[in-house]
Amino acid sequence: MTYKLNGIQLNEFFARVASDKKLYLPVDTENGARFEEWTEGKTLSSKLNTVRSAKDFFFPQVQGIVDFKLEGKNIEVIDRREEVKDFVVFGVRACDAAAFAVLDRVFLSEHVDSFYAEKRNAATVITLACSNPEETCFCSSFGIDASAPGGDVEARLVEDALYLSPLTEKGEAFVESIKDLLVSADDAVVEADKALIKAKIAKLPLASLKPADLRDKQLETFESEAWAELSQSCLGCGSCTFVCPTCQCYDIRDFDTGHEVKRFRCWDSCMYSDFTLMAAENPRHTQPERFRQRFMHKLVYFPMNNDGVYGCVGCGRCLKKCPVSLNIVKVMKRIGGVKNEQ
Amino acid sequence: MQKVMLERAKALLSDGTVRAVLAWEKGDFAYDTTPAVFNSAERLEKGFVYSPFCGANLSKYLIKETQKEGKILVFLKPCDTYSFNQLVSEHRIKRENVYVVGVECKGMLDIEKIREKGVTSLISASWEGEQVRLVTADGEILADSSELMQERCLCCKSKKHVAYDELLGEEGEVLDSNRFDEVARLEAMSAKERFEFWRGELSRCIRCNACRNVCPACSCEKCIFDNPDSGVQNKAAADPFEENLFHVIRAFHVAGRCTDCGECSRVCPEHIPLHLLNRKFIKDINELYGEFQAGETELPREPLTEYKADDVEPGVVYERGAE
Amino acid sequence: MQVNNSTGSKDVFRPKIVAFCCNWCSYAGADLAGTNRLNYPADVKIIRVPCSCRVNPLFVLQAFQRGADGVIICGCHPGDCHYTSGNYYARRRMTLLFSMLDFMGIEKGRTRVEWVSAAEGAKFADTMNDFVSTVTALGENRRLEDLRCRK
Amino acid sequence: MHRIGVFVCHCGTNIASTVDVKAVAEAAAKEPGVVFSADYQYMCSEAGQNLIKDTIKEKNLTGVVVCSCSPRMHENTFRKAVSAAGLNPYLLEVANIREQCSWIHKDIKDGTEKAIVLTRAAIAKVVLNAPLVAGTSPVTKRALVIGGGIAGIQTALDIADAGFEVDIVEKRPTIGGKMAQLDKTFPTLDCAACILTPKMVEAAQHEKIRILSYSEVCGVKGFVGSFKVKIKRKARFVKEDVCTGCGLCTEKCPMKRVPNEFNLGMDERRAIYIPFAQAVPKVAVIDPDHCNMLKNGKCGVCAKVCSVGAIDYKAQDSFVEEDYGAIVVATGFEPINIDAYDEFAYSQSKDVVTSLEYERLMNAAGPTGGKLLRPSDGKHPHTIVFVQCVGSRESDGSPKCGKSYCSKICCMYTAKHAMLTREKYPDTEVYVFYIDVRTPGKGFDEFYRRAAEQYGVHYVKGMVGKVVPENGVLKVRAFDLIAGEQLQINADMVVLATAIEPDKTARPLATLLTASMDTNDFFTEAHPKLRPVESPTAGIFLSGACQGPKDIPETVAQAGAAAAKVVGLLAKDSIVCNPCVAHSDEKLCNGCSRCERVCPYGAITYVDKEFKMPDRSIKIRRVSQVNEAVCQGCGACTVVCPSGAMDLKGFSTEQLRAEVDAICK
Repeated sequence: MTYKLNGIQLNEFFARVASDKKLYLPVDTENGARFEEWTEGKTLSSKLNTVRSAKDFFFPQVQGIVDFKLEGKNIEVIDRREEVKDFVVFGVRACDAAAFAVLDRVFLSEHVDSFYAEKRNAATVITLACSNPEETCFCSSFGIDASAPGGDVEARLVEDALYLSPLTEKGEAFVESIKDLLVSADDAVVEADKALIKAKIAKLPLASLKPADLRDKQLETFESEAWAELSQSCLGCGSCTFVCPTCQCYDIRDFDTGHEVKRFRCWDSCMYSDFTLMAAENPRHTQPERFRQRFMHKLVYFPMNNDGVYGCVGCGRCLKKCPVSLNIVKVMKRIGGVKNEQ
Repeated sequence: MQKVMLERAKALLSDGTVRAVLAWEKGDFAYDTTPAVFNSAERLEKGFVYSPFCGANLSKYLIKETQKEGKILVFLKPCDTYSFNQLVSEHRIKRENVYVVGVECKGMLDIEKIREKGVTSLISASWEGEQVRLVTADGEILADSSELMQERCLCCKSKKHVAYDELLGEEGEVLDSNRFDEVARLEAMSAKERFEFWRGELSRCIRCNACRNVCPACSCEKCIFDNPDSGVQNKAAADPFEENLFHVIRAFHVAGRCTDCGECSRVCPEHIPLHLLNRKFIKDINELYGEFQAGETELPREPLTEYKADDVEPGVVYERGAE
Repeated sequence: MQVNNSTGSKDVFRPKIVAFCCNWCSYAGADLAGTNRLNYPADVKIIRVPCSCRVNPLFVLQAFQRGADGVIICGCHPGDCHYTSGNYYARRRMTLLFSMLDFMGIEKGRTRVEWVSAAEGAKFADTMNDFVSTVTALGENRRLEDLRCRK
Repeated sequence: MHRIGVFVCHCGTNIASTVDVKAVAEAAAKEPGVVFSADYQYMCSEAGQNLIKDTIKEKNLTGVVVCSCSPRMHENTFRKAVSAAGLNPYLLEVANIREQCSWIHKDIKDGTEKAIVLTRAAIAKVVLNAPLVAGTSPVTKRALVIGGGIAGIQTALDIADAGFEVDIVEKRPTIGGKMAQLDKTFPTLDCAACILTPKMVEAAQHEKIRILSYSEVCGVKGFVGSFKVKIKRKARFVKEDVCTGCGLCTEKCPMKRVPNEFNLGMDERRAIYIPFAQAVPKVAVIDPDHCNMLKNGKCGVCAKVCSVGAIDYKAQDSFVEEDYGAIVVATGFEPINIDAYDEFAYSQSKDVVTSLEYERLMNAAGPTGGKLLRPSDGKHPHTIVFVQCVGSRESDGSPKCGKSYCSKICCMYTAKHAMLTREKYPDTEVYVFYIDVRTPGKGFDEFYRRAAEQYGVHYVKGMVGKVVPENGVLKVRAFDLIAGEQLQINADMVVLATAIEPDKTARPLATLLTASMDTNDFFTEAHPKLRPVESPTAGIFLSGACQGPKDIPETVAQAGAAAAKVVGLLAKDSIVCNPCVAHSDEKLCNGCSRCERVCPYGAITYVDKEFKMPDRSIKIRRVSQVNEAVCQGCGACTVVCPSGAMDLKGFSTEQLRAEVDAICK
């Protein structure tokens, strides 16, 4: 079932949603689009996607876990977990929505990460179809359909009109809650939009890029000589991992404030020299090894452990943000053995 | 220019002068060039590029590359040569293992500015005097270069190579740049405004360390921010204080050594104008201790390891600026 | 036990001041202030360092992080450094650091460098009195605090 | 696990009256790691010290905090006590709760709170204290004196008289230096040679002194107590141990027209020569730049006339390496080059001379045999103008490369010259142009006044603007500041009191010694007031004008002081080093040299070192090393080191950070 806003402006729609729950949506800033809480006057970004990915909603860069209070020789343990209130995220693109599925496989499988789960449960995700995909987009390489982005509610803007299709129970409930703003829409409009988007995607320069199935070639790929050459110019910074919607590694650290110790977790990056540093040793000493790990994980190990699902969603952020323009596309072309046919 | 460079590189490689060539490699798009070490003429032929998108400063890679035996050829733009000298003066680069070919630079373009202009499917960009010709799949555009250049190139400090073994193209001059204007603008603000300005900027920091890792002056074997024994190690800017700490200390550690190459701001995924912190130090050093340009020579000189008996007192800080 | 109620009441803001003093001049100057019973507020706590050049900008920032409201560094007068040149280096470093903190919008009054010789007990006390009143007027350090360290 | 003991001192009522010592002890007891905490009447008393010693043993303490008076007062007392109980003396910290707490705070609540914070800081620091052991390094009981002028000679004699061997390295063929060129000395007017040459002879004959003349220091390794010095012995072409100094060769040498440097080029010597009659060693030397035999193999007269066969045309420069425990720099001074002062017509007229040239013209052994004659025509001058401060006391950045400092000796020697001239030749009019007349020193002002008042020397305040040689007359144009009028004097001679500067060899020598210099190339002293004869670099001492302009009595005084310092050092068998020194973590060191540049003592050197990398490869890296015998522990290096490789024992980054934490808690 698809609905359409009943003759109202987007902002009225946002106001209504925000009157009930916190609503987050991409807005334009001087420094690119980013998710912000909607308040009166904020408008939806005109950009295709946000600088940082939407994973921040469920897996923030820094998450307090527990505090230890020191009083003389006594230690008191204080749980700092805060109650998570229901919220709505609007405007998530197909790639980021697909990334949630990747993260779910990590955080919601056995030994559920309760910090992640709480936030995930509290969120209603309204995706937005990509009317104008960019040349750095390659979600289709991983079977992601930017014309049907998924989430709890699938939204699309066709000639400035907002169409909403609930896909899950949460989505149905959301639509129900604002039913008075909606009217039923013609499915044909939706189908036509999908077709239009698909046609645009097919013309993108990276459209024909397809990852190779390397699940049987783990060792061969691992030992490839290409890694040394590929990683030569890698600076070892974490910008690719930190803008990546699927990177999920974290570190747990203690911060001594002088009167208490705050235990928190924060994003880690496999590009960093102290990643996987243990008491005695680090299994990966050099940048080529670390570089290899990142892409082996996304293109080989993750699919091996997750029914062929890749650890990349083709959002293209790393293509834009790598200081030296190293990225997964260049790696796929070398390692995957798949040529860009264009 | 690209052709001349390619021929020269191939010649020096084939006559054995150098064992490899450190240069830029083509990517999937016109703008995504990557620093690379080419060890054969075939690879050069296939991948070498020198375009208005070759902003990356190659000098830092020489730390690792000159540890290896034999000479490596490196192409350095004028501003890169300052970083090169600085690293040589700090004994980080083995000078005898490098063959520096200075290449002229007309300024590098900022792909994001080009995208802002609505240009898509860029195939190539080239200089035409003060203008840039952008060739796209949909046709050609002639644009004013000042609208498309990287910020650092708009206030270029020098077109002169301060170190080279060989020069290709025209040698330029040290320019009278306006690079301190923005620092001066901030200085003229009230402390509260400055505080809010920097909070706004630094709060976006994701602590990806790109600024540090790309910086030729940040070449420590182990950065204190990565060292668990330093007491300041951290992987995330978990608090506004830490954002300040990281950037102030980083700028302080490179103060007097920073050549103002501008790589930090170029690579920041969050577009934080980090170069302003470095420029503030440079401006202060110039004003308080006499004009100084790091990397101008290979001589080991820097303002923070020197002093004069009649240097200004720290109180000078309280007397300057607004509020 | 006699308790003076004029100080230490809760509603009066008492700043936390960290003073780094070089062993040879300023620390001795502080001792002399004590010997001569020259008062300055108890808010000032002194850390002894061999020379003002031992003070790393990190220490200054860390003090603010941990809740200090003002940081002062005292050393020998220029030309009188026990190690001949330490205070000259300290002078350049701190000038640049303070200028940077000012650039970041941190109140100028929270940081200071002062040269106090071993004979200047009175100057030490005067300096501390003045610094404490400056910092008290500025109030709590908010711009350079670490919220996690707040009690 | 830490086991810290805290001892809170009452200091009678000094502390206890404004600090609740019991409350401090109780608060300390609650701190992590503290196993014992007590207060006591007088911690520094024997009973107090015994309390510390006994508790260390009973409670098996790993660290001690004493809350008491300033550590400047009793840190050593308590260190000894801790050490006596078998604990490392550096595992002690003193919390200063008297001078910096009880004595300045009237309010007991304030005082107690602060005392608790200071105690916490001391506890936080002491748990991070490392046991430090003061290292020792052996002392080679020999000294090297560089420079054989009056400063070097006096230092060498004083050291040798104390029983230690001394080598004097002198770059010229003879010792004696500048003083040997002087005529009379102020203010007593006794002849320089009469007081200097006996000292030269004494040095030559002293069994503990070896004179290495015509030699230069070309390499210095090591540090205080054990220097290794490479000395270049320049080829003399005359066997030093064979030559009797008879001088026959110097009479027979056909090469007669070599400018004689001893007389500043005002007369000539031969290609083989003895610098002056009283030279030590009195041995001839061949000037290879002028000897025909050495230049083109034709001549050999000197070899023929030498009855002892001392001539050796094949001699080569040789090098010796010697060990020393201490090095004294006595490189002295030179008058500056005054080519830039063209207004005085120095290069235009032979009759414009420098004071040192005038000194030679007055000297009985000088080019004129002691008769004052004009260099141009050999006539007796009747009007002489002396110009003071030529090149001295100029403002910084003067285009003539003059000196900003006062050369100190010029006022006095000019008064001497003026007086001697008037005494010998009363028919001569003598004018002295000065900016200020500076005569501090015993008998100095009296001397100057005698010149002006009794000898009728015309002292004129003002500077000479121009000297114009015209028809054998020097027209001196000047301004009399007091009279406020322009003067023109037709002089026969003009004498320029040229500024003095350190010898040209001083700068490269300072580099070899890693001894610091000021911007004028004078060696800097370790402390301008308290350690005036020591260089900041341990084991390097300063004697004479290499440290700053000096007259003879001051030079001799400093020479003796330097010798006393050297003897004090050489008397020890080994040196105990300060254990609170810098050390570098080689794994973190980038090899950038910043620490080396800020070290005032030259304690940091760099070596290329092999490192086994985690992937088993070998990497050679340049890393810094601190010489603990030389480091004085200021910590300047720790802050310039961006990677934190450099740290200071006793005041480590971790310790200071812990103190900051504890104070701000």
